[in-house]
Amino acid sequence: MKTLPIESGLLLAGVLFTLGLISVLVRRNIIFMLISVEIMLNAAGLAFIVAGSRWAQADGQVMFIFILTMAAAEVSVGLALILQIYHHLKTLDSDAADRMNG
Amino acid sequence: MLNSLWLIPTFPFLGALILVLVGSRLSRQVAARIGAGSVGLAALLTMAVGYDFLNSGVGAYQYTAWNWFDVAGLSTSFAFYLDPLSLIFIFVITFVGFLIHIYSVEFMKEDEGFARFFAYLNLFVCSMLILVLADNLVLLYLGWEGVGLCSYLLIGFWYSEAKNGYAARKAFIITRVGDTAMAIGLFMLFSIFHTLNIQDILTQAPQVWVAGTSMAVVIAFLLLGGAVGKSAQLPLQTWLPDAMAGPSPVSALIHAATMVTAGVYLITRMHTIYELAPLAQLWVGIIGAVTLLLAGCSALTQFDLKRVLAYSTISQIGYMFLAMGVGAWSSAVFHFMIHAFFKALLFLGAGAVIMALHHEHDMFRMGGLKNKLPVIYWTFLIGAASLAALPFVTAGFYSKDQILWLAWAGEKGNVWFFLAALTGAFITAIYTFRMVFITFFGKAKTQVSHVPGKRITIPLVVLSILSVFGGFIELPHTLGHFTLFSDFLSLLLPSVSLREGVESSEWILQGIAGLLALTGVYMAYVFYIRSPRISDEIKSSTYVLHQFWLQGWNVDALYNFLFVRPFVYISTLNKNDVIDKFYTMLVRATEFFNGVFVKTQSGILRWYVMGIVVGAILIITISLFVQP
Amino acid sequence: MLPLLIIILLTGGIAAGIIAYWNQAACRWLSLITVVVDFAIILFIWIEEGLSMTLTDSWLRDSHIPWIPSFGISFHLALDGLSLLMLVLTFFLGILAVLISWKEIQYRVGFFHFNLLWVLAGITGVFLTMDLFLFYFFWEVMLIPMYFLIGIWGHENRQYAAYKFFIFTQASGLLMLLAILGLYFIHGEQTGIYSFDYFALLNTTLSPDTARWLMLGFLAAFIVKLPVVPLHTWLPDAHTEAPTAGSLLLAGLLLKTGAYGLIRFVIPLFPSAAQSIAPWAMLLGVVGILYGAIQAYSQTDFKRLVAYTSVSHMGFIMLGVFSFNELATQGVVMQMITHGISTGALFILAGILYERIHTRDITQMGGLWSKVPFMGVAAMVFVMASLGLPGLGNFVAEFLILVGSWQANQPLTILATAGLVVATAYSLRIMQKVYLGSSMQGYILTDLSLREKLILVPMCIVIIWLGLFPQQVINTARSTVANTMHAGNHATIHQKQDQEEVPNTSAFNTERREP
Amino acid sequence: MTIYDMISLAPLWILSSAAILIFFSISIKRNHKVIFVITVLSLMADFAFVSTYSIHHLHSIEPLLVIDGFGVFNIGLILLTTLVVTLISYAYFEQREERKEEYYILMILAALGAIMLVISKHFVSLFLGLEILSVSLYALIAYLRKRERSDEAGIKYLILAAFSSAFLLFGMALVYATTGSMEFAGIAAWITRAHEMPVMVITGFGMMIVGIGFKLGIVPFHMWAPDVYEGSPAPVTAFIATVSKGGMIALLVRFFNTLNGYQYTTFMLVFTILAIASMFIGNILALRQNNVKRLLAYSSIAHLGYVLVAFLAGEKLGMEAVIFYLVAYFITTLGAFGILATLSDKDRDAELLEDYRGLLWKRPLTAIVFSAMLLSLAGIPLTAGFVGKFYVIAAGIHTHRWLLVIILVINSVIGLYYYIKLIAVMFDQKQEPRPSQDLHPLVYIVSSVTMAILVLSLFWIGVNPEGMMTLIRSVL
Repeated sequence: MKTLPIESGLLLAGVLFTLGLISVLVRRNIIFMLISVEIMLNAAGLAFIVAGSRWAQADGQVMFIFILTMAAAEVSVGLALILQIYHHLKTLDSDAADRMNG
Repeated sequence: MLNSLWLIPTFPFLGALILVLVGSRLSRQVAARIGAGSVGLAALLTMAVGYDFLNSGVGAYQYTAWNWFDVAGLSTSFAFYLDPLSLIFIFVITFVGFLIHIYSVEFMKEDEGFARFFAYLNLFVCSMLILVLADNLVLLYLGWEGVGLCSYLLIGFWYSEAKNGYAARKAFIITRVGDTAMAIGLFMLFSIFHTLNIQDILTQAPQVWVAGTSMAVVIAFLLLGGAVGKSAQLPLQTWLPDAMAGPSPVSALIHAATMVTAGVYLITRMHTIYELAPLAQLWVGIIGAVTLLLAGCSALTQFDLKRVLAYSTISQIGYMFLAMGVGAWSSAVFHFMIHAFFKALLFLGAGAVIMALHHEHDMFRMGGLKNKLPVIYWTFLIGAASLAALPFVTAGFYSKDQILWLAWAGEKGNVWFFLAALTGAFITAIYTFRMVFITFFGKAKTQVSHVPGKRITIPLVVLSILSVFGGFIELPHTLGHFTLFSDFLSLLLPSVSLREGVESSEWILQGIAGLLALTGVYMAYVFYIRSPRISDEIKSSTYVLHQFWLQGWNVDALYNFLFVRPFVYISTLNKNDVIDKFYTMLVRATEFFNGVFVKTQSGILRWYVMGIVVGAILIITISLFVQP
Repeated sequence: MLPLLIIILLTGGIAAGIIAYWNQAACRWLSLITVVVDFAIILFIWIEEGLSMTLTDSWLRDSHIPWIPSFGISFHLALDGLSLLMLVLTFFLGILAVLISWKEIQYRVGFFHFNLLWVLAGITGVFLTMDLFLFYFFWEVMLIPMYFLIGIWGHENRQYAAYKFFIFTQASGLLMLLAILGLYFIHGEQTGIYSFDYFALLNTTLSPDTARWLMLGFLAAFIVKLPVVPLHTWLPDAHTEAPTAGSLLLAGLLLKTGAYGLIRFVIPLFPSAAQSIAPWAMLLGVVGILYGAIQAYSQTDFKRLVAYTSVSHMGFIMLGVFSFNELATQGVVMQMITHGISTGALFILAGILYERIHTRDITQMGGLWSKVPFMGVAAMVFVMASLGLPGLGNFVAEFLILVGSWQANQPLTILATAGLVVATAYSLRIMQKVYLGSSMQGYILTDLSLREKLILVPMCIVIIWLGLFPQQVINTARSTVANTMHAGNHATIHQKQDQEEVPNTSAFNTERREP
Repeated sequence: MTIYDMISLAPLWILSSAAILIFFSISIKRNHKVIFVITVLSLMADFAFVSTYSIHHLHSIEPLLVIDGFGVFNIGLILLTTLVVTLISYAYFEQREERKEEYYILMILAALGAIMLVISKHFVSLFLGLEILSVSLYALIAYLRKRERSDEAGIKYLILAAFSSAFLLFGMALVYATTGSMEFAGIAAWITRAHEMPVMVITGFGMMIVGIGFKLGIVPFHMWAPDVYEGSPAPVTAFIATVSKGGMIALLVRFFNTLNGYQYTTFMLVFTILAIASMFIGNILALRQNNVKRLLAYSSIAHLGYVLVAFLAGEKLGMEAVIFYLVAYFITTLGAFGILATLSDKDRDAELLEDYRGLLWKRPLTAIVFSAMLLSLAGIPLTAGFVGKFYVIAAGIHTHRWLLVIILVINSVIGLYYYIKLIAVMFDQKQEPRPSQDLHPLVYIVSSVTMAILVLSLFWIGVNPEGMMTLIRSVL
């Protein structure tokens, strides 16, 4: 079976990662930032799967499942916090949450 | 009796100690007894010791009290050394000192710092005795600085006036300049001889050095620095006229009779070095000659009675320096002694006048005191005659004549020295009698408020006797050839060898000198008694010169401009310490960075994310491009 | 015996701090007794050893307790002539510091005395320790309580002064720590024995470059403490703002730890490196003498003026130490003691005046002599001491230093001697502005109380005694000075031998330290 | 997995069971005291169990974990630290009305994550440990819901932590893709064989450094620190400053040593730059800070820089220094935040400089303990911080890292300023301190005893560090 070379897989993951990264930087809505971070995490997961497939090991996929689980946990806590913030600030603009500085 | 030598300085010291510690609780009478008595005891003891010394026939006697310090070969002790030279000095110090103490009892009787005054005066006598008795240069330096301290304390005795304090500080600081040179001289002496014992140095010096060695010259100049400071010679003479701010007995004792002649003592004591350093010795003479002229001119113009005497003192010490410059050591010492008598007399007399006239210092506001204060007038006149060196009858004639003669005839003498001395003698006569005439003749301008008592007159009388008869212990060839004084010192101090073919001219020179003195007196008479108009005309026609002389050749202004003002300016300018600015700058820089970095902590989440991204990019870039 | 000296102070400090909650007078008495006991002990040692003091046997007492063996650190205290003198000075001034604070400090008395005694403990440790780590330890320990003394009980600008003091000394101290560690590792790599012990490290062979860098580390700490221009700027602030006892301890003792460090560590540990920088060090000393003196002249704050005179006087120490001869070094030892007393006394006088008229501005004073003649006499004595009047202790010190430094460097000695003239100018200015002249303000003040006399009279006696009979002190310090000189001369010979291997015979008798 | 493996993992079991036990306990009845006691007892039991481990014990639970002396020591350290944090939490939460019981579960889970982290030798266990720790922390930071800053701190930490985790993961993936191993030893073996490091591996390690650096709070990944410190409850701040950072350092040491990273000048260079930047920026940022929590945050950035100096010094001495410094820093930080917690009142933490003005005269013991902690942070003798700094400098000089050491010294001096500033405020005599809340002496007994123990150990280690040094030496 002809497989894609590993570099292209990693490249895809890298592009995904960069996209996520850029959107974290440019989005101001906290929910979007959270989503962008999730994209980055999934990009990392993708990279693991590519790597795992290169070495024909299950490790990469195991790792991906862990990442998924973790991301889920993170998102749940995150959403709870975002709810709180919305409660306090009446906005989801992350730039508004700058009461602590200096 | 010799071994009680140490008691001579100890008595005044104890007197001072008692007066300092409990003086304020003693009655004036007790304080006076302690103050004058301790010096009196010292004077008596000096007589006894001197008698013993003369009879014992030893050339010198040394007494070690204790070892002061002993470090790596620098061994000094509190040791006293008695030889003819120091004997003469301690005699003058204790004896004149005692007279002045007696005088002070009356002079100071209404002053609230009575005990304090005697404490200082006793301390001075003690320090001065240590100075002349010291067997090593460190101890001498102790006495040297000690008298400086007392001079400071006594000039500023009436401390509530800032002017007096200023004069006192000036005196101390200027003499300290000289002392510093002297201290360096001591360091050099130690590094060459590995000892600071005077006799050891004097015996070793001729073995170590040949005449004219540069090292000897340098050391001689450095010691000369100390001497000109203490003795108010050029270029450090400016403090002495101001020092007249002190009470008159102080001027008499410290600034005329004893302390200011410490320079003469030092150079005479170290004469071996000067003989090995002809250049330095020549300069001693030059300084003396120039100083005696400059100070004489200044004395001509003064109107403060004590300032006239102050400039006259500078001028007379100039004579002593001139004598030392031509190697006439014993003449210098002789003139010191006679000068101590008549100058103390003059100062005490002046003090009595000033006291009688309610602290009036200005001569032109005195006048006509001849009849009102007869004792003072006569004694003052005797002193003045001695100062002016009126021929044959005054001691001053004999002592000064010797210097004049040797300045001309001595091996190291020359015609310039002689001319300077001669001119000086003429000027001396003028300003002396100018002073006498203005003060005692003419109309009375201020009422006499206080007639001096016995305690003032007796010292004056005793001193005037000495000012007349003191001279007869040393008479020149031409007039009896009696050489008691120089014989006494001959073991210690070499005599001057004369140039060839000058012996016969001695009487001519004496004649000229005597005539000049008399002419001077006559001129003073013309200017200030017979036709005062002339003196006024001269004064107004030479106003600039007059002011210039009055201000002591404006040396004060020069020094202010050159040293004092720049120093104070720099010091004040930098009061807040410019170096501190550097550290403040460091702090400012850190605070600036703090300000910059704090801006990065904006509290905005995306900014923080950016930070991480930048960090990541940096790390990866570095990792990729900085390969080992 | 030696650890006891420190322990007494430490426990005394804690006890005094606690007891003050119930009774302030008891706290003061307890502190006084604590220091007096230490003073008595050290005097006892001096008297006992003073008679049998000889050159070869320089270490009088030695106590050696392992502390952190894995780093070769031990609690090693030893006493020689120099330490002995310094300790006598420490406890003498310590007693006076307690006495002078008797009335002045009314605020948080317990904590004050705690700090006071702990400063003294730290200083005692510095003067005794023969382990470099321990030395650094004590060096730092004395700073904290001093910081508190300035920062809590000081004058208006105390916080700033306290910071400055602390940061300067810390910064330089850390550089010394670097140098100590550098020396430690070099020695360890050479011999395989890792030890901070002074006597062990003395024998370290160093390349000239390394030696220079390490020495500079040590030097940094000491010349900041001393202080040497241009590192002096903490001193005027600290001295001015500290309470009287603080100024007394700063001027009298803390500065001396710098001088002590130079003699004890810099010269013996790095003899040839020290020789190679000697001209520069002497130059710094002279700059300090003149700069301090000029600065002192224009100050209007009494304590600040005295502080700058300290800068000037400490320049003599720099000059003397780097002259490398016995005369100058003996002079340095004398200077450490006499300066401690004379400057300390001037600070005390400033403090006494401040208690009475609540100002330190000398332009506001004047004409005080007639009101407080006793104080005036005392002031006169110490002002004269400060300008180096013969007959007082400072003269002996400065004279010896200058005679010694003349052998080493003549132009600099001339400049230093010129400093004496400026010293006269500023010293007399003190007298003039404070005690002489006429009084402008109608101050009503009382002369010294009995307690104040008890402080100043002994100081007067000591300064005069040192001026007239300094030989006992010189004898006591002789063995230490000789050893230091030996190390220095050794280096000179060594340099001439063109870097041959160092002979095993050390200048120091190390046998005695083994228990 | 054998029985023996199971027993070796007992510390993890105990903590997990404790968490579940508390969970059930809460569902039965909310009782702060009981939950607190359970937490304390389980932590103590765990510690007691761990302390029976021989330090020469080395047991690998393939392929994820390894329990060796180093790990055991760190487990012990984490457990004790968590215990102390729990002890100071009790009084802190007692006066707050919110639900306080879940806090202890989260705390225990966070400790569990940290323990996992320090014994991991595999990317999977690393990741697991890290995330258990992180997720617990998100909740802990935002625990005080009524405080407005908690949620802000929480969300900032969450986004940034997840963001940096992504970097870490991506880096791991790259390394794994190239080397084919996620085990540290396997990676090390591959690199040794490969002679030259491929770009992928270097990039991977670089991205991993981002993740690690974030957790350590070193420059330039430090920006979260002040905000999170400020927004979190004081005990949680203490926990973040100690366990979270310490666990990561332990992992870094293990990872770097397994890889023998000291031979790669690239990474040394990167860490050197990070260390220098952390020291400077951390200290300078703290200079004029008036919020004590933020100040301590900046100071912790600098302190991690100091730790990196020891870390970079390497060799045995460097490792000893790292651990010793951590121990000293843990004690000090716990003490400082403990004081901060005891001074805090219902509404807010005692975080402003003004809250401390004149404290010495009002509560002398508290002030003295706090001063001792600050002096220890500044590295002044008699305190553990001094010996720690001494150790670090010694390690640095031993391997001739003069540049780092000198920068450390400069920074100690800068740092001194703000520590003293804080002390000076406490010793200020002029103003009276603001009237503060009523004290409940009984509640504070636990805290007071804890503080007493901390300050005693601070001085004990400062005066007699030999025992601690020997212990550390034996576990390495």
